[in-house]
Amino acid sequence: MATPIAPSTNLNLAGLSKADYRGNPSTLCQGCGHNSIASQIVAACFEMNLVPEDVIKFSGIGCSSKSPTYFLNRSFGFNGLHGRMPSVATGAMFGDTSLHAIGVSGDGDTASIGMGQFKHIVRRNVDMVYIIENNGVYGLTKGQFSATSEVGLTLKHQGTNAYMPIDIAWEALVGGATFVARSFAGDPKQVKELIKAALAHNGIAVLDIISPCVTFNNQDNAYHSYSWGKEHEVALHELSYVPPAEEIVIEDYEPGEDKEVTLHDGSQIVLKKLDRDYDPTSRADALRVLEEANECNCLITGLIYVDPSRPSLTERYNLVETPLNRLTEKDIRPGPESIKQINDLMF
Amino acid sequence: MATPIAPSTNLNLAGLSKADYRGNPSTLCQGCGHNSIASQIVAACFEMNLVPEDVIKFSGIGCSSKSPTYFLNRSFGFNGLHGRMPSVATGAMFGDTSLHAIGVSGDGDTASIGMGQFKHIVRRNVDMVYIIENNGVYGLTKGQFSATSEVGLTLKHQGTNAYMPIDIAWEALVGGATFVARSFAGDPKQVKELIKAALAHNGIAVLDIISPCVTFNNQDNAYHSYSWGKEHEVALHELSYVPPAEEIVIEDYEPGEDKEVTLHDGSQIVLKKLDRDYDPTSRADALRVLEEANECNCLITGLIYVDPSRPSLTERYNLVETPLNRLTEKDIRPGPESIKQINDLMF
Amino acid sequence: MSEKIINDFSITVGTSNGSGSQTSNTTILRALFKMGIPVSGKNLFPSNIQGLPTWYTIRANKDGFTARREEHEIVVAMNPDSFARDLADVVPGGAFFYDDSIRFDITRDDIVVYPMPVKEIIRAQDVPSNLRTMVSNMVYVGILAHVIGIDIEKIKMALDFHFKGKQKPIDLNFNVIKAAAEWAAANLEKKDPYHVEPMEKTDGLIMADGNTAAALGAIYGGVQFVGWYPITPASSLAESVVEYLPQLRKTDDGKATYAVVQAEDELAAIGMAIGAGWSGLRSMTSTSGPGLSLMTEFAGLAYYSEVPLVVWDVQRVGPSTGLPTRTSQGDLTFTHFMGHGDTKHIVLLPGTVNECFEFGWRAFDIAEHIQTPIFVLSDLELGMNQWMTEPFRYPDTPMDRGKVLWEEDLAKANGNWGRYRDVDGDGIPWRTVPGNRHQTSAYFTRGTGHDENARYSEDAATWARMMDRLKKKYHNAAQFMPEPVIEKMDGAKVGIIAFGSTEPAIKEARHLLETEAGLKSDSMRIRGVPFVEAVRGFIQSHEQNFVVEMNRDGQMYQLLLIEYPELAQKLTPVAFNDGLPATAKWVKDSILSTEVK
Amino acid sequence: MSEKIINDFSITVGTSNGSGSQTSNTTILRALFKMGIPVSGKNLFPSNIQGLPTWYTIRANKDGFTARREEHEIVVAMNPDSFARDLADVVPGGAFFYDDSIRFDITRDDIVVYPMPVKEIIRAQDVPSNLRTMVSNMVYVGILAHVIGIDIEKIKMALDFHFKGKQKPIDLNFNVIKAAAEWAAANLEKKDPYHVEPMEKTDGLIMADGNTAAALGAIYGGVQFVGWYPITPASSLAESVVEYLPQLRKTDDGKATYAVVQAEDELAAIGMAIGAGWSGLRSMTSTSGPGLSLMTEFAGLAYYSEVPLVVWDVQRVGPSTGLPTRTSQGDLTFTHFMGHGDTKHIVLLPGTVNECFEFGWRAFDIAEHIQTPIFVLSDLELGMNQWMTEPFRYPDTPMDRGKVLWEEDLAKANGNWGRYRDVDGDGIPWRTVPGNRHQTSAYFTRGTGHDENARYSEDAATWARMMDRLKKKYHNAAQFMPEPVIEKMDGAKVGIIAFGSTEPAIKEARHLLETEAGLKSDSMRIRGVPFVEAVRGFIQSHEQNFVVEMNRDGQMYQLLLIEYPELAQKLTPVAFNDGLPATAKWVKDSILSTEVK
Ligand SMILES: Cc1ncc(C[n+]2csc(CCOP(=O)(O)OP(=O)(O)O)c2C)c(N)n1
Ligand SMILES: Cc1ncc(C[n+]2csc(CCOP(=O)(O)OP(=O)(O)O)c2C)c(N)n1
Ligand code: SF4
Ligand code: SF4
Ligand SMILES: [Mg+2]
Ligand SMILES: [Mg+2]
Repeated sequence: MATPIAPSTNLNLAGLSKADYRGNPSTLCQGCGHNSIASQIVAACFEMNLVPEDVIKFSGIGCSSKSPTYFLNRSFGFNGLHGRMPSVATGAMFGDTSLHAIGVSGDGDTASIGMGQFKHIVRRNVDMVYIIENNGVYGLTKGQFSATSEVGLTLKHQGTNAYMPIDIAWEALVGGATFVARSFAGDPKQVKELIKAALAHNGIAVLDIISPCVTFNNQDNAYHSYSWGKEHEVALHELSYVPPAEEIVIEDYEPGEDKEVTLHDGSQIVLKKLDRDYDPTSRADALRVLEEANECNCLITGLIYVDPSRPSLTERYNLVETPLNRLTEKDIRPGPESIKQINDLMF
Repeated sequence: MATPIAPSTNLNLAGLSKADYRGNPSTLCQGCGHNSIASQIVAACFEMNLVPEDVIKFSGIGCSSKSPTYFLNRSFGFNGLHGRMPSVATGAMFGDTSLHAIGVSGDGDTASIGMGQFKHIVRRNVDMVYIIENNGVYGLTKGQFSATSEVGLTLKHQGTNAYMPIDIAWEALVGGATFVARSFAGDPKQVKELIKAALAHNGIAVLDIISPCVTFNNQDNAYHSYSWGKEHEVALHELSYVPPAEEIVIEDYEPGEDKEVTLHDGSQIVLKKLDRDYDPTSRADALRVLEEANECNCLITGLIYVDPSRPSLTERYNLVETPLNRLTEKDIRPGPESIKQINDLMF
Repeated sequence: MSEKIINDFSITVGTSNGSGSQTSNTTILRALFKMGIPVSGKNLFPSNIQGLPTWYTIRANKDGFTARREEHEIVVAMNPDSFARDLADVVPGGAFFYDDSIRFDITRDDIVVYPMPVKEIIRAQDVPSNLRTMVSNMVYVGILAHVIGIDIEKIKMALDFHFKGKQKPIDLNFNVIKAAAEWAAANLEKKDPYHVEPMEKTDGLIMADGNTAAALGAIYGGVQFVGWYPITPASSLAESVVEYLPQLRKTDDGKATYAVVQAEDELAAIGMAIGAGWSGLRSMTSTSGPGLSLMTEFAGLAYYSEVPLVVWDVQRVGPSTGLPTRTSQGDLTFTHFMGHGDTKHIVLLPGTVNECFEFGWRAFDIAEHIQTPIFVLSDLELGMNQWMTEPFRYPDTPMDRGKVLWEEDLAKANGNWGRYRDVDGDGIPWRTVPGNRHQTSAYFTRGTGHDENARYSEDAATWARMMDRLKKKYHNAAQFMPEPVIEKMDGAKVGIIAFGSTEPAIKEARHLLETEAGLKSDSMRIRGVPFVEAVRGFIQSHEQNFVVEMNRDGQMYQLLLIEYPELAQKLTPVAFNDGLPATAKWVKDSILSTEVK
Repeated sequence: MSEKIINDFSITVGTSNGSGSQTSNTTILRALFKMGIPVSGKNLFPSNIQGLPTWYTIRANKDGFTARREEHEIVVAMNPDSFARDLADVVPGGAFFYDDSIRFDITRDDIVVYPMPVKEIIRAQDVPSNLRTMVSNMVYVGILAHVIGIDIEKIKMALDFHFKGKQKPIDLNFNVIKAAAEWAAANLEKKDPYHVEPMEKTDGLIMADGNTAAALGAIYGGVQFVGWYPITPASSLAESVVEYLPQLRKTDDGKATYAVVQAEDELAAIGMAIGAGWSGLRSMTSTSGPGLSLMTEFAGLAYYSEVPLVVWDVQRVGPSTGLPTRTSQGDLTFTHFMGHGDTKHIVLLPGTVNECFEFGWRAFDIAEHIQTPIFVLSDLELGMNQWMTEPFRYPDTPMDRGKVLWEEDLAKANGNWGRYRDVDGDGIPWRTVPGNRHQTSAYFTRGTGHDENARYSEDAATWARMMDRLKKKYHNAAQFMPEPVIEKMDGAKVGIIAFGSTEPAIKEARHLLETEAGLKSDSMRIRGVPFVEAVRGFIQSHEQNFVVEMNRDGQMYQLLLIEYPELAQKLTPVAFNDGLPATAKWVKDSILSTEVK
């Protein structure tokens, strides 16, 4: 493990204990994949030494979208409308651009009703970790097909799904996302390292995490079930996040074998090769691997694509140093002298 | 030219003259690309011997979406809401599945406000010709950026565009479209042949046609201008549509050189090789060529992808022979005897 | 032990969401119903899937009053998390049954307490471990049955019905129930006053929820297209359509005369329904508050371009996401005015499960006749809870497909028609639908200004003329609206005006007002907007009319004011919403406190 | 030749859309304004970009009446396609100027006809060929100027202003105008009665359109975030914000204190604006009917979760896409009730360009003070046409940022605060915004039920309590609403109630009613909902109140009925909309025909 976790005092470098990152007790079903992702968010933020007040949480509507209640109680949160998390987050992030954003959405929330807003937040490269807790089903409304349900999936009361599933990672990639990953709630370590890297990334980081719905879509043969995921997961690499200014001292580090991607803030993602060479900074590679995944009947996980160089949305706006929401009347109301000039223009 | 046009009587095989396919005089700007596409729709329908009453026209809102008024006056038309053509068309096509549908939308209508519905109609494979008259700008509201405007495009009053453009053909492809083409209003012959092939295709046929807005976005260096298109067009092939049961007698037919794709109804698309070998039935090829187009700074046109085998939406519903909208009370109201059974279930 | 109380009490069962207690509760409900006792069943559930407290209340009432009450005579506590609350909820003198594995100090001595050895009883049975939690809930069925006297044979019938005659689950559950009842017989001493005894008050009635009824009604209305998107409490309406269609609309060759599409959201759901309605199909969508809001732009398009379709809104508590699993009548004003510009939508207001069925088919007739969207406002209380109701009646009028011209008609007319011409003077034009092959059949539909021939128009006079015609059409529609249900008492001077699911509370409240306060009242349940003539008459003929409704702002009161400004003084709003169904007591108290004496 | 008519007529120019006549028309308008003559300029344009007939009407009126009139005294016909109509439009005795290259048989002999050799005059000038069409429109400026006596120096000033002092275009255009005027002097004989003469009635006034004014107002209000999506007639509002921000909000280092995002649609536009308002920014969006409808679900969220933001709705004709380039007051009722469930939105109603500016900034104060979305309803007439108005006044009150707690405040309070507690008894809670680093600053915002501490809640009493507080907050907001503008006549018994852009028509109509029919009237222009006390007082103090508005259904009348049922008998609706701005004559005639004598 590359990331140094806090010393045994149980406090991290921000002086906080893990409890400082907790949320309310979950009201989701026991065993729901979403719960395990929430735990990894807690762990990632703790290990990243983030201060909870520096984070904003966003979500839409769904079981998945309830998750922000279950982590980071000390962070602001906005649980908006079904499918409309992206626009709310886009506007909110202008208030104080020093904050980090973690959004949690569902496959219904993002790929059905939310498709339009999803594509456009990706295109705008809003600086945000955008997690899709993808279970191929509508949990909260009790088990209807979502846009990511696989063709041929049969659900109680719903019959058999006839439509091509939407591949969220692929959508993100083609839509111009600067960080695209896929993971599996049954692989908590990978989930955690990806969240850390995503938090460090400057711009939109889309994490498509298969997160089984144990109540409505966990049949062994269902693509979004635990057992299918466990049997079919193929990791692209073993991935570790290394904070900025850390020396890379991984026990089993073998130069030449690993690939590092340096992020905007100097931190690094270290990718240990598994079965294949994979370069996540190549869009062509990324496209190829997704087309492959489409055909191989397997769950390819890991960091699919990253471009650390594109400016994020708020960067493009060349904003003043002070957070906009701390500007005072003096900063934002033009002086009285200007009104005459303006009236002179109105002739 | 592969397609036999009607004999010199000026009547086609449906016994109609070209005038029978006309619409009202255009109220668009002189020189607008949309006008030339409307002419090609007229020509294609005429040459396909379609009966206008067998066609329904759909559109959203925009200059492009006004086009359906300018062709096929004898066809039903529904000019709906901005960005919502897909849902209206999806529902309407259940009325009588023997009808053909031609939808005309704009880049704003499809890729900005309409992104969600666009992706979902593609996924459902609604049997429809879906034309995007893509000018990289909002014409009707006077020249704002659309989601397909290229990065760096500068427009009067709007400044410079900062966002990655959305590539409509790519979106269609990744979204599971069964027919994807790109063309250029300045290449009327290709436009016409593609429309014919699209009409013959069973399922969604997405035609992303660059259609310059002469009033707001026709500067020489703009990607959606006539001059840029003329200079940068690279056709994948020379394409002809051959109706079913026609013998293929193309003057310059050279076996081995051409590729044919046979559509659902037995008609064929004949692709004459130009600079490269290109197989539009391969999704991997299609992905590759689009990624290439992204990088080569050129306008690749032609039939990018076709899969003639997937069933269309209405086919999946296993509907009765008679058009649903001609069914009578007897067909759709359960008989009186059934009410007792039902009441017995309500206990 | 106090005097026997027979067939007049409420039973509330507190369990945990997702624990499968629904089968137990409906088994009790069905058994009581089969014993001829008037009952209602209401589920109070949280907006989650598993693990949170949830309650089911059965009211049994010999006089047929089935509205919600605030009192719980019998409480069954199965959930440690709600134990304290459940215990506190029992009325003094009431009975409290609880799972004895829950550790809690019971200090109340004004109630009768029955511990239930759930685990032991189940252990003694041969229950597969994966079914144990679910079947555990049958223990209280058995014990309760014994203590209050529910006929065990009726319980068997209920199970038989529930499991559609499948012997294995019937036996499994029934054995537990029997064992529990036997345990009770052997171990419990009856100390509470509550008893059930057979009656004959449910003869000829059925029991159903409004969403199922609406779905069946739609099917009998010949529904051909449904575009929908899941949302509580409306989902089960569309899902019931899907469930019953194959059975009720069988064709010889197994082919379908309908299509149901789950859309990607509500904008698309109504968009599809509009497309289908426009193309000549009987078309509908169903949703609840947030989805309804999303349909706003399309509602305006359908209104102005005159496309028939039916929109069911099963109301829940808003604004915003609000309380998704609670009931409300809060969408009325919004729906009526839905869409920018001048709109007046037609609204149907079913008040019983039977009316859900009836409006299910009739709404299509009205929509196609008037050529406009028809909004049917049900609510969670009506849509998802169990109600006694008259059997569904087969439609008593042939389908009204409205003014549609086909090839022959156009041939006769020599093509002389215009989509938006008011040829009959009723504001309703004639239409054609795609697929009509006559050369003059086609027209162009748009949400922009258009003239009588459906041609684009920006002409001022044309616009005004079209809008006037739409208004005329709207007023004309009143004749197709269902009459209000009026009930009278001799010599009543006050009127109670209501709509929708408050029906049982109003009925009971009138009884209470008369018996407890000597106030006689007439009642009028409005069933549609625009109002029919009788509405004005009722208001006029009463000195004071209380407009009772389950929302904050008095929305029906608002619409009545707008329609009858000259009667404003005769109207008094009585409005409140906290997400729970109305009680007779609340209605009574509110009326007494605002009555002008 | 009849008697001279001085400074009292309307000039209408008929051209073709996209032909660049706008510069010519505003040049005439500005020149007249500079001569001290009260004027207004109205553009009647089609919903397309090029080639369809379009009209520009300038009304000059010495008494300051600038509403639309139905009469055209002077008509300039430049477009063959509208020639017949333009010719027919001239009042008897009026003047008709036309491009003599248009072939048309002019048979009317009750008007004065002036052919204009446009082509010849242009040919004689040195005009680059690509500018010819545009500059051709200057010919009528010159000829008209000569014939009616517009000061050529004022025309020069107008051009100078228009081209921001750039000599080349100024010269080019002015030369054409001069040449045309000279041609007129040499070749035309004045036969019509219309003359302009300098006055001093525009001293101290400015001329502007409402969208520019609203944009400037917003900037003076400190706008920090705009999320918008293009739509006629609202686009120029956001575009003007973008245009003026850099100049008015310069910082030393050139960095921005604001962000404007063109969203992908209106759902996203308001979603972004809500996010920004929530995060503590002065946030707004602007749209028109169809966009407004799309914002419905989000409007409910902002209402219930109490997020401040400002929504400008520049009204056009609905329902549906309607007439995108025509004006209306048709969104009032819808906006007030916008969203499922019980909502009552606060609405501001500017009636002059100056008020567009004032409400531009004041709306933020109200939004942040009340913590709710504020809807400002302008319209195309106000937003896109040219109006004389008082100069914009610098805000006369400091910014009201409402109840926001920062780190220090929370430290003092020991973290003892709750997002939705009503600590001050005014229904308005305190809020924090993201970026506040105090450990107790954070809260969770949601559209679902919540308690005083912003915790999720499905509790019935809590829901009702929160909704009651929102209602209280709404009623409290009345004190922040602008007072109505009341104008009186001695002894008037009838009142005229109106709002928004009908202001000039009402003013003129009152004059006509008095002088032509002897009916004295007071007027009240309402400027906001909820209504302030004075509204009730005005209605009470008049025997009959005409509620005049530009919509079909009498929407302000509806809201007044709901608020003042006891005054229903005193209210009479006068409502009509055909997309054209109100005329005084229509107001007068409607009042006289519905007056209870
Ligand atoms: C506008 C709107 N439509 C419908 C709903 C009902 N609804 C709530 S959650 C949900 C689907 C959630 O599915 P998903 O996003 O996949 O989340 P999951 O519950 O599976 O985690 C729906 C349809 C809603 N809240 N709002
Ligand atoms: C809901 C809604 N928002 C905005 C508009 C205004 N509007 C009309 S057309 C248009 C953009 C059209 O752009 P595009 O689709 O690219 O068509 P083009 O005019 O360029 O052919 C917009 C924003 C509208 N009609 N409806
Ligand atoms: S229903 Fe499914 S998604 Fe929702 S909490 Fe339960 S397991 Fe998770
Ligand atoms: S504005 Fe542009 S898109 Fe619209 S009609 Fe003119 S050229 Fe075509
Ligand atoms: Mg899901
Ligand atoms: Mg465009």
